[in-house]
Amino acid sequence: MTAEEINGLLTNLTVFTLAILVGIAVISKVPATLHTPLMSGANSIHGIVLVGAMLIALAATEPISQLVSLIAVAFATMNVVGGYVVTDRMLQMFRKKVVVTKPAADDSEAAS
Amino acid sequence: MTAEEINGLLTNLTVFTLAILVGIAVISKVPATLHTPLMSGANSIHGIVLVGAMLIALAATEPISQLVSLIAVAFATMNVVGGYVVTDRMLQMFRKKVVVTKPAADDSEAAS
Amino acid sequence: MTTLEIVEILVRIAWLVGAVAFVIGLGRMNSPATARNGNLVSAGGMTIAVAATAILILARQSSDGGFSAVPWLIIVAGIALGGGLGLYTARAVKMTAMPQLVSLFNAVGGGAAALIAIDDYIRLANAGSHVRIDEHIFIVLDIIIGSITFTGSIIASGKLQGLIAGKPIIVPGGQLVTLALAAVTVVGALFLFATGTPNLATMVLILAAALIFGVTMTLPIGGADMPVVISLLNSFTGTAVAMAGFVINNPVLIIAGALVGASGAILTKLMADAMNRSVLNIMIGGFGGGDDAAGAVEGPGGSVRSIGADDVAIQLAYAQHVIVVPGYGLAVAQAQHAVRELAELLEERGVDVKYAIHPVAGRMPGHMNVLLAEANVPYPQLKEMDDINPEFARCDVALVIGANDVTNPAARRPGSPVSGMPILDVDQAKSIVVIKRSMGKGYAGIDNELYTNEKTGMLFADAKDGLAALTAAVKAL
Amino acid sequence: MTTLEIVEILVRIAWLVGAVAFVIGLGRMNSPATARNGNLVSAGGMTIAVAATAILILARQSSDGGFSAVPWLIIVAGIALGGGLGLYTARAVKMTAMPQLVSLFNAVGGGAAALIAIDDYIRLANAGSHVRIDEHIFIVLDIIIGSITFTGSIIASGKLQGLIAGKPIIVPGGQLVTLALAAVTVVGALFLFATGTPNLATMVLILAAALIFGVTMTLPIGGADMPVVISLLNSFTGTAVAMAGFVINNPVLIIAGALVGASGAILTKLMADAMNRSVLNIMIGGFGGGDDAAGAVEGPGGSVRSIGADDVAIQLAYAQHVIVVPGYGLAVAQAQHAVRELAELLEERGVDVKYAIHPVAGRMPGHMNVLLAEANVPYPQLKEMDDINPEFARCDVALVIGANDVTNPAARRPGSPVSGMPILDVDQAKSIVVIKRSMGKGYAGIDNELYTNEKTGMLFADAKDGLAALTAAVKAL
Ligand SMILES: NC(=O)c1ccc[n+]([C@@H]2O[C@H](COP(=O)([O-])OP(=O)(O)OC[C@H]3O[C@@H](n4cnc5c(N)ncnc54)[C@H](OP(=O)(O)O)[C@@H]3O)[C@@H](O)[C@H]2O)c1
Ligand SMILES: NC(=O)c1ccc[n+]([C@@H]2O[C@H](COP(=O)([O-])OP(=O)(O)OC[C@H]3O[C@@H](n4cnc5c(N)ncnc54)[C@H](OP(=O)(O)O)[C@@H]3O)[C@@H](O)[C@H]2O)c1
Repeated sequence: MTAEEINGLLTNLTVFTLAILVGIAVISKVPATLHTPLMSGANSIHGIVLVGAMLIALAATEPISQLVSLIAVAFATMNVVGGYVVTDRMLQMFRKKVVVTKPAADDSEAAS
Repeated sequence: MTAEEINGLLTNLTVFTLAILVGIAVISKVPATLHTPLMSGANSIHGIVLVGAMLIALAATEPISQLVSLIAVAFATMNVVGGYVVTDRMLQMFRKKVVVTKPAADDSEAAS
Repeated sequence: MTTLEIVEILVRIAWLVGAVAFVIGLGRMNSPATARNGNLVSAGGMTIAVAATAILILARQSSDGGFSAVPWLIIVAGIALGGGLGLYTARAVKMTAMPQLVSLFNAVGGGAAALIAIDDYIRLANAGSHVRIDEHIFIVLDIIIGSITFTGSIIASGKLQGLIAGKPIIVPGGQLVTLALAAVTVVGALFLFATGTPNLATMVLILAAALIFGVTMTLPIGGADMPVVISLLNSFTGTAVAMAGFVINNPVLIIAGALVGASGAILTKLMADAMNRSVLNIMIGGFGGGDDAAGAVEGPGGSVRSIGADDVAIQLAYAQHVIVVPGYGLAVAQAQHAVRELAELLEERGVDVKYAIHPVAGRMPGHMNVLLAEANVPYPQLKEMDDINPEFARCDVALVIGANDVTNPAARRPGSPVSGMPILDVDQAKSIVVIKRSMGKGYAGIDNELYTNEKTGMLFADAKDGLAALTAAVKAL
Repeated sequence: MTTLEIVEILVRIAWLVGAVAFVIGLGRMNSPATARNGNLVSAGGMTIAVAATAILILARQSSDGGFSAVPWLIIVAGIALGGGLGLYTARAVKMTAMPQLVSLFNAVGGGAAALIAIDDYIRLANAGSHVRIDEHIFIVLDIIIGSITFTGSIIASGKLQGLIAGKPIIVPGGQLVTLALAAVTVVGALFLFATGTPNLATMVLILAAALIFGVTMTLPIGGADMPVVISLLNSFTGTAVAMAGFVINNPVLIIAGALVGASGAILTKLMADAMNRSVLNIMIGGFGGGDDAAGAVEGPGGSVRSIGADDVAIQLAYAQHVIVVPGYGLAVAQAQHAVRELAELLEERGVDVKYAIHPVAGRMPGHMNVLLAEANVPYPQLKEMDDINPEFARCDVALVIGANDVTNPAARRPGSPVSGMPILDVDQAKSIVVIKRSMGKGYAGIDNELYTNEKTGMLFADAKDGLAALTAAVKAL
């Protein structure tokens, strides 16, 4: 490896390290209730692999590469679309609770 | 600017952005009591400018550059050394409190 | 600068914007109030990144001498296929089946990451040129981690769905097989690094070993531990995606992958902590795993009082304060609507009803919140463990529905598998009613002395049927 | 690869390790239990980064044809000078003078960052070559931000030290001067960017304008707002260091600088929030600023009861519960040891003594904690505002020492400068004793109706003298 290649690698490693630090710092104190939606939200984010899949589709000339990239694009899109939609559905529950039911709860509180 | 120069700049900007995100995420919920030591601790960290000052001292050939880099090294070192020492002194207070005085407090609690 | 160079620069900036949106989105998902908005921010970042990539592909094609249809066919077909499937399943799935679906999405994400490295390696093999050691390492890591995630997540999903037996499947000598597979991948990888020439046969061997390893790693783990395993595999996928980023030298894959890899790891630890287990302990497998785990044969140590629905209805209807303690059985029986109905009926009669939510009741963190929210149970009635525990002493009836371990007083003594886990202080209530089908054990596979407490009446029934009977009986009063 | 190339790579890795240590260290400073260790981790990272740089310099010299003494002379002399000064002042400073020292360290840090850009620009000017627009931007930003920090921090330090009048210094037409200076820097910078040729004269103009701007920006701000200003300037220095990193293309400067820039900005906001102010509002200056702010002329709206030390001593000695409310005056009078002595004396007599710590009592967040900790007041006796407020109703004597605004009931009504600030509920106590020198006002410059409350007795004295008198009187009982 040339010094230049190593420097490129080091730059990528720097970015990688910083992103890890961000990941650790951002998930500091999550209420247990949100563990599942948060896992699902993080799950959608790695759907970013779709960008990679699209780029290898561009470069694919051999049939085998084309097949591989087709599957990769389909897989990644399923991850992205399904991930965000299912996370939104989970979180909708949390919101609906507060908004729809607050007055009802107050009533029952007052009644009891 | 050539595309290559811009790419180098973009890499630096990526690192800069990620470091900002880390900085924001890391100072999430600080108890007010720690604001001052934390400010002091962050203050020491930017003493890293010492690295830059040392590097310009290496490159300094003109007398004016040599003077500038001497002042820069002195300034930066003062920032580093003073910063860490004074922060440690502040934080020492917080620790001593808990360790030294816990039993005494229990006594008084029991007595009252 | 050429147009392409300008586009490449703008696309890199767009990717960075996308990555920042992921971080902000994830940060906002830390609190219930901003969580949904956070998910939208993250989705917005994804849209920007993907759209920018499409523009980049167009620009590269036109600078290469014009538009070519085949890549676009692949991309559009793939997006239509995957997007349609993802959208349909995400919309159609029932609330309780969400964890297994998340696991499936994780599987395909890991699969896509592995495929990127596989494609890259095929190209290198066709070219036959020397492979740089760092390229080789990232390719091998991507393939191994991505493949393990792919099969592992599918097995985890199958276990949660009940397609594969939830209890730990212990194959004789299974540990040896797993070890052998690990050895194959390591030796194969070292061989590739040493030679530096692309070798498809070795890579296929590594790929196969990793795929099987994903299965043998996940099979021995009890179904109840699956949420932690899914979270761990989620973190793996993030890492695999980061590796894919190194392979094709793409910063947004590196950033987003590392972000998920790290936050997923922390989340896994938090989830394991909430169950008073260590991640290692879970991965080694074999503990618990359903209603008929080992050791579940001895009978309870005292006599049990059975009680009828009519009796319970009277107790409930004339109580001042009732605390409902939902557990895994409520989720299994899909009785969340039934319990809300009963609670509403009681409230009409002036009874104060609250729900005691244990952090690890059910089989995933937040399981009870999500379940009861689906049935529109008013949010303020859901009480966290620490808030509700002091109230048990003042409540007239504690109605335990399909919960077992989270109420077991054995947790307060050392020496039992649940020792040290904080529990709901159900035994402080003036009267206790437990709805479950039998004297069957819970996840930890141990007896619950709450059932032999003299204040306790057992209403043996499926949770849904039992609640329906109670509702009918209260109405008839 | 040459030796130099290998060293360069290893040094980059060491710098990255240093940067990670900064992040971990800062993260650990989030909680009192790990804070001191966090500071050590951060210092360790700094040591690694600096040592690696020294090695890098050696390697570059030897590949350039051998060791040269001059750079080492500069470095060693600079480190000895700066390190000695830093160590001495940091060791010698009194607890209460720490904020102004931190501000001084911040000033030199900002100055060093500006000097790096200045040096770079001198070199470019000597070479006379074209300056790339991005280089030009970073150099100008570094010089402007670094210079503002340098002079601004010195003024802030001087105000806290009392060398410069603490009250807002409003020069007629001062706003105009500040605007003119800003205009000079902006126009000068745009001129440089447009021409693209290094122009020392313009740069000197910009530098001078920025240096003066730092002074005129800070002078009009009241001394009491200085902690927030220092925090803001701290964030500025971080940004300047990051800019210096762009100028000399050094990743560790970029990372560490951005880290401090961002975390400093958040911290500034948190500190301003704790005082119920906005950062903008503070920077515009003119509000409050000491004992004789505008509006402090009218007398109190009711009659005041003065009380003697002997009377107070009797009240205290025969009380069951006493709550001490320390404020800025306690710090000014350096009466922390005196108060601990009195408290110990009372405790020997069986009185239960607690300290009510308001988050913004004094002139910096945590001021009271640090001050009382210095005097070895037992930590468990220090109570945060929310914890102690319900206890005032049950306490026999509330002893207010040099605190004013944080006890002012006017905060509960709209329309006063302190409106909305949460206060200590001192007026709930059965009896109130206030030690201060006069009817002088506090930071907000408004009357305190607590003093005209019929339960209140005023003990007019310097805090230290007053406490000494009380201690003597209690002993004499
Ligand atoms: N939440 C998480 O993240 C998570 C993840 C993994 C493991 N765990 C573990 O899971 C356990 C959760 O405790 P838990 O109290 O909720 O559940 P549990 O201890 O697993 O007990 C569930 C009980 O529900 C009963 N049940 C099953 N199906 C039923 C039905 N259709 N109708 C009525 N009852 C039914 C079962 O008894 P019968 O057979 O007699 O009906 C069983 O004893 C803890 O040990 C926890 O550590 C939690
Ligand atoms: N903590 C922070 O971060 C921070 C930062 C900036 C501003 N502030 C502001 O500062 C104020 C703090 O409130 P505070 O109640 O602590 O102080 P304060 O309202 O400023 O009042 C201090 C009082 O102490 C008295 N005093 C001064 N020197 C004294 C001495 N030697 N002996 C005895 N008494 C003396 C003064 O009255 P006499 O002259 O009559 O003695 C004065 O009224 C708040 O308004 C807060 O918003 C706080």
